[in-house]
Amino acid sequence: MATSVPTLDYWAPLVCLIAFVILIAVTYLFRSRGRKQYKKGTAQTEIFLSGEEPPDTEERHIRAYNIYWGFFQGLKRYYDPTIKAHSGIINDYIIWLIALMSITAVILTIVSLT
Amino acid sequence: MTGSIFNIPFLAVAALVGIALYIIMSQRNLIKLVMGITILESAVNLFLVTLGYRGGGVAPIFTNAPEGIMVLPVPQALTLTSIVIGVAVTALMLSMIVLTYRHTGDIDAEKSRQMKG
Amino acid sequence: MVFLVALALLTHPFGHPPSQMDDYIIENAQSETGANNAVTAVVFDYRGFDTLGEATILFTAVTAVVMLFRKRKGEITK
Amino acid sequence: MDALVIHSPILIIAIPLLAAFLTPLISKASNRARDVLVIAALAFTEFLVIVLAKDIYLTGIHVYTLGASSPIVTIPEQYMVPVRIILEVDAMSIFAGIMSATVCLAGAIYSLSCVREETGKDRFYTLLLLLTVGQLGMEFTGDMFNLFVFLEILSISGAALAAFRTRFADAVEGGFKYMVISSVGALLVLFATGIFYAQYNLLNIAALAQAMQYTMLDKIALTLLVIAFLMKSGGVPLHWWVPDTYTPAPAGVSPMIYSATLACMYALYRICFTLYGVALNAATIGWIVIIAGVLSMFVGVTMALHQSDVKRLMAYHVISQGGYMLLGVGVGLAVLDNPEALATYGREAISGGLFHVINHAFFKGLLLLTGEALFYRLGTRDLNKMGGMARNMKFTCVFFLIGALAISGVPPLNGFASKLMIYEAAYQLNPILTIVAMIVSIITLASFTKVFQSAYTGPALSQYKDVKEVPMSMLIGMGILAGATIFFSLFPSLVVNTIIYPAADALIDQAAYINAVMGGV
Amino acid sequence: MSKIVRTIANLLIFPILTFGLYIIMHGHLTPGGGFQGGAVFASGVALLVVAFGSYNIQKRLKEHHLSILESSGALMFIGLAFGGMAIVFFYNFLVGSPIFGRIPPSGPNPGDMWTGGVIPLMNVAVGLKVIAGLSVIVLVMALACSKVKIEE
Repeated sequence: MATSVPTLDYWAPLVCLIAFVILIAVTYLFRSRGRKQYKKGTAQTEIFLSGEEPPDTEERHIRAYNIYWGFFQGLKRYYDPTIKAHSGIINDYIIWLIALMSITAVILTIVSLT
Repeated sequence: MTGSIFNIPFLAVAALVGIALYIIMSQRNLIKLVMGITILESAVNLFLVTLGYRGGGVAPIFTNAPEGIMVLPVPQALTLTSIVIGVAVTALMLSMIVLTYRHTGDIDAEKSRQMKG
Repeated sequence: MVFLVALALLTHPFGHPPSQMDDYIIENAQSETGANNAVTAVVFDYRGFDTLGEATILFTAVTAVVMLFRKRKGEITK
Repeated sequence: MDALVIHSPILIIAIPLLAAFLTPLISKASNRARDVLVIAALAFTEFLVIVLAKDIYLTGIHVYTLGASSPIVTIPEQYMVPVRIILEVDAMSIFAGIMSATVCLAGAIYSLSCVREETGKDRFYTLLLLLTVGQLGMEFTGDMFNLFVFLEILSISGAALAAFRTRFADAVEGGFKYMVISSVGALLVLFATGIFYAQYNLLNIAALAQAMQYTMLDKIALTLLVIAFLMKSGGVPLHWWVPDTYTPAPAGVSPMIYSATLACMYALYRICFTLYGVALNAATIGWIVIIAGVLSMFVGVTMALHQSDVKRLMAYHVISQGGYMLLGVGVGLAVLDNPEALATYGREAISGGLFHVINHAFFKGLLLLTGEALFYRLGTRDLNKMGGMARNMKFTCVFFLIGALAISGVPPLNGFASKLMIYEAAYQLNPILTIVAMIVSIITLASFTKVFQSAYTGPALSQYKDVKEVPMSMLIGMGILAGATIFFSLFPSLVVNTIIYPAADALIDQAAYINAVMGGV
Repeated sequence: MSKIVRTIANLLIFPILTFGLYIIMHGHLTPGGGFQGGAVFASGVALLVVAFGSYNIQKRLKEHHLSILESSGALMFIGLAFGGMAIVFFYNFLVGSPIFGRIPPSGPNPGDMWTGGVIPLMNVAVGLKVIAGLSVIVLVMALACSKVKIEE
């Protein structure tokens, strides 16, 4: 591990871009070979929900608070104290500052003593 | 007086810093918070001015100056600059407190906050 | 923390500062800038750029205060 | 042309400053003239920065002594130490300068239409120019006290701009918090400056670096400086002010406050590498910076995932991506006194961190602008109330996608290139760092998927039927940053070789910085 | 405020303003300078605000006039700095010239008004700026806190 190749010597975005374009072209090729049977404006393009009425347009949109609900639930033990720490009180910010400053000073002192 | 253990000005600086930090940490009233910052600023200014003192020195101004060594001029200039900066900062913070009071009817850091989490 | 700072400061001698930079200013302030007041010479000549910055800060603060209390269209919304 | 290059370090600072002083007078005459003046001053500054950058890459460090008999006389004749204020511009400074000038130009153009409805625009533009001055001054100065002065200019104008929309209570609160935090931080810097002055009777960074003995007092000064600048650059656990300040700030200003944050990060690096340099206990400080970086990445991104306010979400990403920069440069700092490791991966790590700085300045600026575009048209920042905006705001959506993919490190965009550099280098110091960085990158993508899904996709909502695309100048502002992002994506090795490696080398090479002022005394 | 305060303020205001101007003009010879003198002058304005109420003062002393004055002070300052641009920014180009160009003898001396190069001019510029700036701050903050609502 005496020398290492600079990372960007083997990272070529243009190649990546070309590969991406080729992939899109291939995808399009596959897609264009498909059959075009459906007609617009008929029941073929409407939502089918086990025969029930689909909900309104407004309600069909999944709002932001639904997303990653399980993730937050699973990490509740991490999230609860973290959100609580973001109290929005300016004094707390300064207390953190002073505390971190003291810790850093102590670490620096100890390191230099040994 | 030179080289003695009791460097009173530095002790004063340390005391002022301590008072100021205590105020900033403990007082929820925003005006008191600004007072704390102002005291911290005074501590730093005192520190700067103290650095330039030479025992028995006179002010570094030559107009009709008495004989003798002169104290260092640079810390005085720095302090001058930092005092004006302090005035500007304090004025801005106080204006913001006035606006906060108009909006929320309170100048307590906890009761007047809008954003958290 | 404060204690640490105080302790460190106490070890620093008071009244005998090192003065390589300031000696130059005290010696040459009159001949270079023509001002009798060495502090003013420092403020406006040797460290004039700081003073420009300081004036800018005052200007900024005035602008900011006037901006904060400017006349608004309509009422304050909470 | 020659004189222009010689004087350009000061002109870059003085021209926006002159324009800022002129703005209140000009705007009495005509608003049109004021807009032209602001944009012209910033464009000319950008031009000067590029001219100066070209010269620096060819000939090396530029020094400019203010008030001396010649710009290059740094030390008075027959004397040992510099007395006057010296501007010192090396590759690292000009790198930060390019970033600041570009972001500020884009922000100003975006602001032209963004604040059209507000009152007090004269003051707004004055403060905007002053914010630019503060950043450029901090980046170019070679003097501790001058650094403090510009830090204050930057803080005051930034706080005032954050509070610009005074009709909202949260704007005032954000501005106040920023002001308190910055004034405490700036006082710590001033205290540290006082400590240096007490010991060495010097204020010049290069001269101080030469005289540095790393005594007990120096360690305290180091603590004060590192913590103050860490706070100003939004590192965890001192990041609390970032979301509060960024959320209510008007749009054109958020990227500028962001580049101001990066200017503070520049100051942090300058202090660690140049002021202390070889005297520094590099491993300790390096690991402190690395730990702050890793914490920033993780806490920032997890909190961002939880937000429902679109600008607050992006503000938490500011913290999280700031962690990458701290990690990259911290890895380099930790191996500073180990020449072999420095050559193997330290330089690469620093370059990765710096590359991420400039990349992130562009695409996060872009993202903040798109977030504000939504607010401009919809009147809300709440993601829960949005939906289907891609139908109404096509260009904004495209710009958002570019920014979001770049920030999540999706190849072939530039975020991937810089993150790759950081991963590779950090892996050689400690594999855990890379693993955390990758996880954070994934969560970043997840959180921007959330924004994209809830704001841009979905069926058209009835209350936003008449929403139109944002005005032209806002699109131009976003376009500049998007163009820069794409350019950096397509030619990363060109960019890295031209501006990043010189900047990293300038950081490492403390002796050159000292010599430019002290002349080998 | 009461009549006593107003009378005393009327008496004191001119000495205060004169003293402020004196400090500004003699900044290069005696302790003081643009900032200090400007602050003294602005404290006179603050005295007027306290004695007569911000509303009455504001009728005579319009804040946008003051901000024009402030901008011109700042422009004058940066203009003087640009004046040395032929050599270097902030170069003291007036030393040796007929205006304020004399050089005093080294060491203690009685002081000569026509010394200091650009320094006296810069003092005046900064003085103007500080006078206008601090007055605006005092006035605007007093107006903002006063019961008389004149903005909205």
